[in-house]
Amino acid sequence: MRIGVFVCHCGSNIGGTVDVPGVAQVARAYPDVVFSSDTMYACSEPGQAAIVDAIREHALDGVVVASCTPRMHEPTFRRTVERAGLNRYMFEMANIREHVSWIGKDREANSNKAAELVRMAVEKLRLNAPLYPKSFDVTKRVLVIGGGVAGIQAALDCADGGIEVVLVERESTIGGKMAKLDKTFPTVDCSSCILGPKMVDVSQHPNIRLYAHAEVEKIGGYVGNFKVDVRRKATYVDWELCTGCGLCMEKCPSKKSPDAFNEHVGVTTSINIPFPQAIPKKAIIDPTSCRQFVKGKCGVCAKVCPTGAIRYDMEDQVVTEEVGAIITATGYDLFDYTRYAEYGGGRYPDVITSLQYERLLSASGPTGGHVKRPSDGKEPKTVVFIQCVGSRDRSVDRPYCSGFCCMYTAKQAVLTKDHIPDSRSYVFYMDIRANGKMYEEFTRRAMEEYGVQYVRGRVSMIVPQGDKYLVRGVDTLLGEQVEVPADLVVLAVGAESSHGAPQLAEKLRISYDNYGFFMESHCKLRPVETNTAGVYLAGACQGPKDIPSSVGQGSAAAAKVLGLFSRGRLESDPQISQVDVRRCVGCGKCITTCPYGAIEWMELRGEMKARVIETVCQGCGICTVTCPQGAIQLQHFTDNQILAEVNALCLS
Amino acid sequence: MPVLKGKELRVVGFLCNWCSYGGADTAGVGRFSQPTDLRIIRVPCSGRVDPMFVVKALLGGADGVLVSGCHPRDCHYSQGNFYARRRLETLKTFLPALGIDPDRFQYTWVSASEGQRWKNVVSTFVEKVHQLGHAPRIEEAAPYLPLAEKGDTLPAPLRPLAWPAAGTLTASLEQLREKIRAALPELDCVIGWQQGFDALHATPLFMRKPEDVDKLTWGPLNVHNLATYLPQFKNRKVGVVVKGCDSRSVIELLQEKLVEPDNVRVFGMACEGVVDVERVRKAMEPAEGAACTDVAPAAVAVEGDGLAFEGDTPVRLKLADVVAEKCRTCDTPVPLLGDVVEGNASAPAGPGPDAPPSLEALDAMTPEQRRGFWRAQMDRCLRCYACRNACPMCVCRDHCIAESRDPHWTTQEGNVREKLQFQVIHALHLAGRCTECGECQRACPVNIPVLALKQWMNRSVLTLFDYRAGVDVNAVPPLLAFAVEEKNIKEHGL
Amino acid sequence: MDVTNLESVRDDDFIHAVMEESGQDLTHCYQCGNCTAGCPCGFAYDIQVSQIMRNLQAGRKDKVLNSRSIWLCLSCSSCTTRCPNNIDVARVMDVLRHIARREGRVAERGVTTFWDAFLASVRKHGRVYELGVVANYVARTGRVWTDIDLLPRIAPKGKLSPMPHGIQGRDEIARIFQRYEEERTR
Amino acid sequence: MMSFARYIARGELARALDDMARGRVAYAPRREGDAVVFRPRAEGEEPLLARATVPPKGVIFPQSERLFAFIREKDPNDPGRTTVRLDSTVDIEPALIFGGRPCDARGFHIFDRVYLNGPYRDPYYAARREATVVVTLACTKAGSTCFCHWTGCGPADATGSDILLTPVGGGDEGGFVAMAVTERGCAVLEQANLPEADAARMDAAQAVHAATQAALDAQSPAPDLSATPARLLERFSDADFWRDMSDKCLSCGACTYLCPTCYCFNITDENDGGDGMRGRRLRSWDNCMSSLFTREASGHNPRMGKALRLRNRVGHKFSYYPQLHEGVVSCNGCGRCITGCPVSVDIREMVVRATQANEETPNA
Amino acid sequence: MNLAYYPGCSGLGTSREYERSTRAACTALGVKLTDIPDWSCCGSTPAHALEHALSGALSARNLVGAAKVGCDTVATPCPSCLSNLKTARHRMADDGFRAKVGRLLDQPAEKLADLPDVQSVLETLVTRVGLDAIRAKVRQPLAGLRVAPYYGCIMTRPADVMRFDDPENPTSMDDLLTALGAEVVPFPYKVECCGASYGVTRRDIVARLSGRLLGAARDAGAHAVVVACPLCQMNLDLRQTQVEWPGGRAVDMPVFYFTQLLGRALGVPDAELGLEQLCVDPAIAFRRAAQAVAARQAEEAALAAKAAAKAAQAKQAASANEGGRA
Repeated sequence: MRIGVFVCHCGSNIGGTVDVPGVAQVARAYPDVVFSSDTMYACSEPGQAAIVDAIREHALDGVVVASCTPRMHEPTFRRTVERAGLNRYMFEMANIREHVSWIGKDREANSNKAAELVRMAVEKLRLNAPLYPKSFDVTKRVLVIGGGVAGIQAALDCADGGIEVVLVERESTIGGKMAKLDKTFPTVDCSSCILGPKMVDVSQHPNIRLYAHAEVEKIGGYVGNFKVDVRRKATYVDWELCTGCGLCMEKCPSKKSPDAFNEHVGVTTSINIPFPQAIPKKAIIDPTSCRQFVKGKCGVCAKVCPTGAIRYDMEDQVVTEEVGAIITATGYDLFDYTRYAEYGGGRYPDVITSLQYERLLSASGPTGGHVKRPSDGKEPKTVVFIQCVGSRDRSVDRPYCSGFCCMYTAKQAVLTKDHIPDSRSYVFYMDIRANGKMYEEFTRRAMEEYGVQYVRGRVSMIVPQGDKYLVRGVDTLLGEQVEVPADLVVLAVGAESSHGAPQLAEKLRISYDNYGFFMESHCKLRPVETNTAGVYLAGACQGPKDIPSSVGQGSAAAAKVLGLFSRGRLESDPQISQVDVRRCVGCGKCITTCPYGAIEWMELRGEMKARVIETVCQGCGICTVTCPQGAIQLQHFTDNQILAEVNALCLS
Repeated sequence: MPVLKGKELRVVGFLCNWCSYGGADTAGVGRFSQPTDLRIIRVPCSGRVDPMFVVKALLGGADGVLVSGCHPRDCHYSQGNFYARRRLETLKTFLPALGIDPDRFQYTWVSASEGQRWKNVVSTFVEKVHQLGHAPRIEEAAPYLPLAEKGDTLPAPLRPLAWPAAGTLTASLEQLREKIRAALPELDCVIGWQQGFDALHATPLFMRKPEDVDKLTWGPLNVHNLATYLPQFKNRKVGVVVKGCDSRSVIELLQEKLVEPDNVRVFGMACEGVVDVERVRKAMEPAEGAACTDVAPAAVAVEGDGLAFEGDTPVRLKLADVVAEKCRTCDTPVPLLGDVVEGNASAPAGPGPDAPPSLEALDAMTPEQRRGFWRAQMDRCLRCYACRNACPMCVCRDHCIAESRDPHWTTQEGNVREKLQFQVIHALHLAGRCTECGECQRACPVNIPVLALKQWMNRSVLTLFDYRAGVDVNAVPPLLAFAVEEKNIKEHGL
Repeated sequence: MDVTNLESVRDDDFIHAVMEESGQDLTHCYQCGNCTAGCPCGFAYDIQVSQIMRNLQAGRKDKVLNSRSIWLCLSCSSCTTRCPNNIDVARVMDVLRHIARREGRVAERGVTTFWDAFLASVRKHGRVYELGVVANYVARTGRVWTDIDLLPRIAPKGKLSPMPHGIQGRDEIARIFQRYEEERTR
Repeated sequence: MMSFARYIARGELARALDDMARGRVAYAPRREGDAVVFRPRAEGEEPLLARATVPPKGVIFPQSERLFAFIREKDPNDPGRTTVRLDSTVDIEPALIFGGRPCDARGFHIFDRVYLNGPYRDPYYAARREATVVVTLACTKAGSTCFCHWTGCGPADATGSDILLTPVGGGDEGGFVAMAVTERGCAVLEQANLPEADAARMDAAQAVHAATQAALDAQSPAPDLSATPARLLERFSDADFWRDMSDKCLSCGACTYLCPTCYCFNITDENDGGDGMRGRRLRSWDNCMSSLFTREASGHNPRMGKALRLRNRVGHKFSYYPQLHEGVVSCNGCGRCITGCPVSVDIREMVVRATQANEETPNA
Repeated sequence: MNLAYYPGCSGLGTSREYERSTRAACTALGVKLTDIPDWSCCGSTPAHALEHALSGALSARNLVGAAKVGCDTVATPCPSCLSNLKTARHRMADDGFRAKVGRLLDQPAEKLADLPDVQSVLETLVTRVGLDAIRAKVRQPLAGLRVAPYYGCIMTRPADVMRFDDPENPTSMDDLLTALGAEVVPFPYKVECCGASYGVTRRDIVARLSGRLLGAARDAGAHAVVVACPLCQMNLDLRQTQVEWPGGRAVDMPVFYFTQLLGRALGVPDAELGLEQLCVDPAIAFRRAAQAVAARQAEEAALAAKAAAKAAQAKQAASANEGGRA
C-alpha cells in the first residue's frame, strides 16, 4: 500500500501540546507510509486540497488524518479522499485532539501518544478494503403508531404529501391526551375546537387507513420494507355497521364501567362511545362489566341497535401491513401519584390529578363543566394546586422536569377563577418554567389578573380536617412553615413514558432511556430520528412535550419520511457483516444473536450456511464475536483490523 | 513504540462509537485532564468487543484493558451492550484462572454526554493499573508444577460407584445390543465401543452390520464421548451409544441444532464410572516413568466396585481410586435421553463438593503460581489440537481460528503464550456450552490438565447465569442470550 | 441587615466535612423546602431546616453551628423521608451536632445537659437510670421545678425505680466511653 | 563398531553424563505433570530412565523455529522506497540427547534421508544434527504398543545413535554397557573417563538385547511387510476400506507430532509489534491429518476427508517413503501414535489389513 | 429462627407495663424470647447526637451479645432502641465504620454477618406470627373500641434503614388492631413526632406536638390512642395534663401500648398487662366502647324492626297482587 499521513495542528488546539511536525516525521517510518506532512487545518479548504494533491502526486491508496474526533470530520475527509478518486473507506482517522491534546499538558507524553494513535490508524488502514453501498426499492407507505395530536399531525402531513398512511391507535378513539383537555395554554383556546377538525380530517382523508383499538404486534423487515402485524382488538361491535347513533348507550343497563376517558371521575355504560367528538365515532363494549359477558344474559344493546352491529362473539384480528417507514407517536402517561402516601396515596377523594380536574372543567366532562368536588359535589372555594408531583423527584425515580405542568397549572388556576369567581387558588411551586412564546406572560396574568396565590415551596403533607384538607407546606421565600385549609387539592402530576413503551421499543429495535422514553438519534441535530433507519419519533414518546412541540415534531417526522420516500431507491451502508461461506459451519449462532434478524439461513450445495441480509444489517458486530471461527466478519471492523490495532500496541 | 520512559503503563481501551467514544470526546471538549496512558480503539459497539481481544492484549503485554459501551438500554444497536455485559463479565471471572488480576480488566458504561464521568472512569482505572504496576508476563513466570499429582488421596466420589455383577451386566448389554440390532437397518451406523489394542483400552466401534454389534462392549473402559462424532453425520441417520455424561453432550448438540433430532438415535446404559488410564498406571505403580502400555494387563474384569487385572501379578484396583475425575462428581449416571437400559445406577450419597479436585487445586494456587502452572504445563503442548478435535462441542474443526491465518488470532510461534491463548479461546468458545465431559484433557497426548480451565468457566457460568449446559434441549446457551436486568452481574464501580 | 459577602462567609472545609461525615451530597438540595414544610419542630427553630441546608451550601459555618435549630431537631426523619433528592437531612443535622459539640458550640444548653446526664448514667450503670438522669439534669441546670407537676401522676404507678439497674459489664461500657474519648482526643 | 565399549555403574550415571555432555546442552527425559518430555538437564541431575511421552525429535527439528528475521528499511529521503534486509543467523548450541530409545534415534535416520542426504540439504536441520550427540538407551521391555521389530528397527537398534547404553544387572549392583556407535560417540564417551566394559558385561548386554527381542516376538510376531508398499497402492481407491479405518479418527495431529519420523512442516511469516517493520519467517511442525495441510490457495483441498488424510499417513510411511528410500519404512514401531491417539487408532491394524490381499471388504 | 429480646432501659422503669404486656402477649402467642445476657443501653438519641461510632458501639455490644447466644434476630419493643440497633447494623455494612466501632469494643464483630438482624416486636408479631394466627387466638374481641393507631416517627423511618411497612402511612398496627376486633379510626398523624425526649428540656415542644396528636384522636372520635413507643406513651399519657389541646378542649384520652390491647384480646389477665400503670384511666376507653356497642345494637335493632315492617308490607302487597291475578 501507499499511505499518506496528515497530522493537523488545528491551530494551537493540537499544536499547543503536541509536537505535530515530530509526529508527522515519526509516521514516515511506519510501514507502507510513503508520505506524511503536518497541516494547519486539515479540514479547511486548503487543508483538504493538500490531501487531494498528495493523493494524486504520491499515488496514495490510503490516507490517515490525525486531527479531531472522527465523529466530527470523518465524513468530511471521506468525501475528500473520494474527490481524489479513492474509495471512502480507504481512510482512517487518529483522534489526537479530544483524546490527546485537550486532556493533558505533558507535551512529550502527548506527542508519543499521538504518534502511537497514528501508528494504530496506519495498521488498521493497511487492512482496509474498498466498500461499496448497494441500493434497494422502497415501499412508499408509512405506519404511524399513536393517534394523539403528534400522530395526527404526522399522519395528515404524510397523507397530504401523497403517501399512504396506516394509523394505529390503542384506544377506541384518536385524540390522545389533548382530547381530554378543556382549554389549552397560553391562549385558553378550547381544546376540542382546535383538535376536532384535525380528527375529522384523519377519518376522511383518502390516504389514511385508521385502526383504532388496535396495537402493533410484530415488526419485521428494515427501512424501506417493514412488515407490520397489527392486532385489531375485539370491540364486539361491527364498526362497518355502527353509525355512532348512541342508542345502545342510552339503553345499556350496566352503568358501572370505569370511565377511562373521564380519568375515572365517575363511571359510564358498558357499551359506549367515549365522547361525542370521538373518531371513529363507534361504540365499543367493555367485556369486564357488560352483563352479557359477566352474567351471560342481557343483550339489550343487540336488541336496540338499529343496524344490528353488536357482535358478542367477536375476536381479535391480526392484519399485516407493508410500509417503508414508521413514525412512533405513542405519547406519555401520567405519574401514579398514589406513591405519595403523604398526599393521601389515593385515600382522599378530593385530592385529584390535574387531568381529572381538566375533565371537571370540561363542558363534555362528567359534571358538564361545573366544578364539583368528588366527595360531596360541593363547589370548592379554596383550591390548592401542588406542582412537581412525580417530577424533579429522585426519590420516586423521576428526576426530570415534565415541562408542561407549570403552564397547565396556571391555566387551571385561571379557569378556576372563571368557573368560580369567589374562589381562591394557591399554587405550590418550586420554580416556574414558562419558557415558551407568551408563556411567562400567561403565568404573570394568572397572578396579576386572576389573583392566583403562588407559594414557593413544596407541600409536605395533606391532612383531612373536618370537610377540608389541611395542606401543610412551606413558603421558602417567607422562610416559614405555612398551611392552607383547602376544599380541593389538584396534583400537577408529571409525565412518564407511555405504558408498554419499552416493549414497543424492542419491537422497533430502538433504544429507550431509563424512564422508557425513546432515544432520538442526536439530542440536538437529529431529534426525530432514531438509530434504527426508517423509524422516526414524534411527540412525548421521546420525552415530555407540550402541544406545540408535539405538533412540530409530528410535522418534522412527516418531513423526514417524505424526504426518505422522495428517493426512488435507498442505499445501504456497506459497513455490515459478511459471511465467508467457505468457513461458515452453519452453527447458526449469529442468527440467534442478531438483534435485527439480519442473518438468515441459505442452502449451499446441500449445506446450511448463514447469509447477511444487507439492507437489514446495521453493522453492530455482535455476530462477529459470536462466530467461533470468525467466518462472519463486520466489514471495516474485522477481527484482523482490530487485532492489527491491538498488536500495534501490545505485541513486543 | 515503547511506553513512555516508564512513566506510562500500557492501557488499551475499546470504546463503542456511539456512546463511550463520544463520552471521551466530550471529556476532551471539556478539557478534563486525564492520564495519558490510555490508547483507544474505536469499535461500533461494545457488542463487537470479542473477549479475545482483551485476552490478546493482556497476554501480549497490556497492563490494563478497559471496555466501555452505552449504558444498558441505551445501546445504539439496542442489544449489543447486553451481550457485551455477559461476555465481558464471564471473561472477568475467568481471568484469575490464568493468574491474571481481574482488576486489570474493567468494563463500564459511559454515554456520549458523560464527559466528566469518562474522566473519572479513565482516572480511576489508570490509577488502579498503576497501583498494580507492570503486568507480569505468563511466559516469564517461574514454572510451578506442584508434585501432588492426581494419584494422591482424593475425596470420595459422590456416588458409591459399583458396577453390577458380571451376569447382570452381560444381560443388560445383551438388551442394549438387541435394541441396536433392531434399529440398525434404518441407520447409517451406530457408534459404540469395542476392545482396543490391549485389555486396558477400549476404542470406538462403528457398527454397520449386525455382526458388528457383537463386538459392542460396556464397562468402565468406555472412556470416549462418542457424541463427538455426531456433527459429521449431517443429514444422515446415525445411532450413538452414550453414558450419562455423554448424553449431556448430545443434548447440547441438539440444543444448538448442531445435530438434527430426527437424524440421531441415542442408545445408552447406566454407568458407574470410567477409568482414567493415567490413574490406573499410577495405581499399578511399576517402575518410575513407565507408560500405560507397559502395565497392560492380559485381561480386565469388572468386579462391583473394583477392577481385577489379570497378568503376571494380578491386581485388584478400587474403582474409586482410578475413575476419571468427572465420575467423582457425576450426578447423571443414567443418560438423560434416548433408548436407555437403566440398570440400577447408584444414587448420590451426599451433596457434591464445591469444586472438582483439579479446580480445587487451581483455586488453591496464588495468581503467580497459576501463571507458573500454565507456563509449565503449556510448555509441552504439541499444538496437535486433540483437545479440540475430541471436544463434542467444537464444531468448527477444519475452520478453527487456532490455525487459520484469517482471522489471525494465533501465530505459529512455539511459545507458551500462543499455546495458552488457544486454550483460552477454547474455554471462551465453550462458555455455557461445555458439559465437562473431560475429553479435551483425556485426549491430550501429553496430559495437560486443560479441563480445569473449563471447570473454572463452568463455575463462572453457573454463578453468573445459574446455567448448566446439556441438561435442557430447549435452553439457550447464556452467551447467546441476555437479560435486561442481570440478576447476578453487579455494576463494577468505575 | 448587612450585605453578606458570599466569598468571605464561605468555608469550604466545613462543607466538605459535613458532606464527608454525613455521606450526603449537599449540592443535591434544590431548596424545595419540603424538609421545612414537614418539620414538626419548625415552629421552635431559629433557622428553618431548609435554610440550614442553604446555609450549608453557602458554607456559613458560624450561622449553622450557632443555631438553636440543630439542637431542637427531634430526629424524627420526616425531612429524610420526604426529601425529593434522597438527602438524609436528619443525618446531616446529627452531623452538625457532632461538629458543634467538638467545637464546644451549644446554643441549647438544656438539651445537651440532659443528654450528658443521660450518657453519664449509661456510662456509670450500663443502663439508664431514669430518676438519676432527671436528678442529675436538675442539679446541673438548677431547674428544680422540672416536671414536679407530674410527680403525683406517676408516683403511685410504681414505675420509677428508686435504684439503678446496673449491669455486670459496667466496666465494659465505661471502656467504650473511655476509648471513644481517647479516639476523639487523638 | 562395537569395539569401543565402556561400563557405567548405576551410581555413576549422572556423573558420567555430566562429563559426556561437557560443552553441550544435555537433554534428558523429565516428568512434567503426567507426561515425560525431553528437557535440558541440570548438571548432576539424576536422569529419568523412562521412555518419554514425546520423542526427542524437537531437539534437532524444533516444534517452531525462526528461519530468519526480516527487517524493512526505509529510504530516509524517500519513504516510498523500502528495502528488506534478512537476518538468518541461527543460534545453534552443541547438544546431547540422553535417554531416547532406539526407535527415537532411528527417527533421525529417517530425517537424515530427507534433510541431509536427499536432493536438498536442509541447513537448519543439518547444523543441529551435526551439533547433537545422541545417547540412546536400549529397551528391556515390550510395551503393548511396541512393534519396532516389524519395521526394521529393534530394541537395541543403534541406527541414528552415537552411543547405545544397555542396562545390565539389577538394582544398585547394576549399570550400563555403553557402546560407541560413531566416531563422535567414541570421543564423547572418552570424556567420561569410564572403565571398559568387560566380556561378561558385554555378554550380559547381548542377553538383554536378545531377551527383549524375544519378548517382542512373543507379543506380536513380525508379519512379512515386503508386499505392503504395493498392497497399499492397490488399496488406494478402496473408499470403504479407508472409511472403516478412519471412522474413529478425530483428525487431530497427536499421531504425527508424537512420531519420531514425521518431518513435515509449515512456513509462515509473523510480524513483530513494535514499529511494524520487522518480522520473522517461522518453520513449524505441520501434520497431514489437518485439513489445512493440503488446502490450496484457491480453497480447493485434494484431501478433503479424514479418510484420505489417514490413507496418506499410512501410505507415506509404509509405501511412498520405502519406494524412495530403498525399502526403508518411515515408521520405527514406537507405538506412540497408538498410545497417544485419543481414540486408539492402530496403525498396525491398518498396515496388516491393507497387506492381507483381498481382505473381506464388501467391494473386493 | 432464634429470637433475642432487647427490652430497652425504659422497660425497667417508665414503660414497665409495655415490657410486661409484651412478654405476656408473646407467651400467649407462643413466641419464645431469649434475653440478651447482661444487655446494656443502646445510647438512644444522646449517643447518636454526640457521635455515630459511640452510638454504634453501644448498640453493637448488644448485637454481639445476641449472636453469642445463638440468635439470628433481635426483637425490641422500643422504636428508639430499634432505630439505634438497626442503624448501627446498617452502617456497619461499611467496613470503615465497622472498624471504627470495633476499636471501641472489647469484643468487636469481625464481619457484618456476625451481627443479627433487628426488628420491632410489632414486626415480629405481624410478619412472623401473622395476623391469621393472632386472629385465631383472640378470646375477647375489642368490640366497639375505636382506636387511633399512633406509630411514632421512627418505627418506619428512614425507610431504607428500617425496611418495615410504609414510611408515611404504615398499616401493620391498624391491621393488628382490626384483627383484634377494634375499630381503627382514620388517623392522619400516625408518624408525626410527639416531641420525643424534649419533655424534660423543652416542655413547650412536647405540649404542642403531643397536643396536636391527642386533638386529632379526639376529633376522629377515638376512644383511645394506641402506641408502640415508650417515649410517645409517656408524652401522650403522663404529660397529657401538660399538652396544648387544639381548640382548648381537653378530654381524658387513654393511651395504650398495642401489646396491652393484644394481651387483653388474647385473654391475658389485666394484671399481667399493667393496665393499672397507665396514667389516664383505661377504663374510660372500655366504658366508651361498651356505650358504643350498646348504641349500635339499639340502632341495628331499630333498623331491623323497620326492615321487617317493610318486608311484611311488601309481602302483603304481593299476596294481594297474586290473589288479584288468581
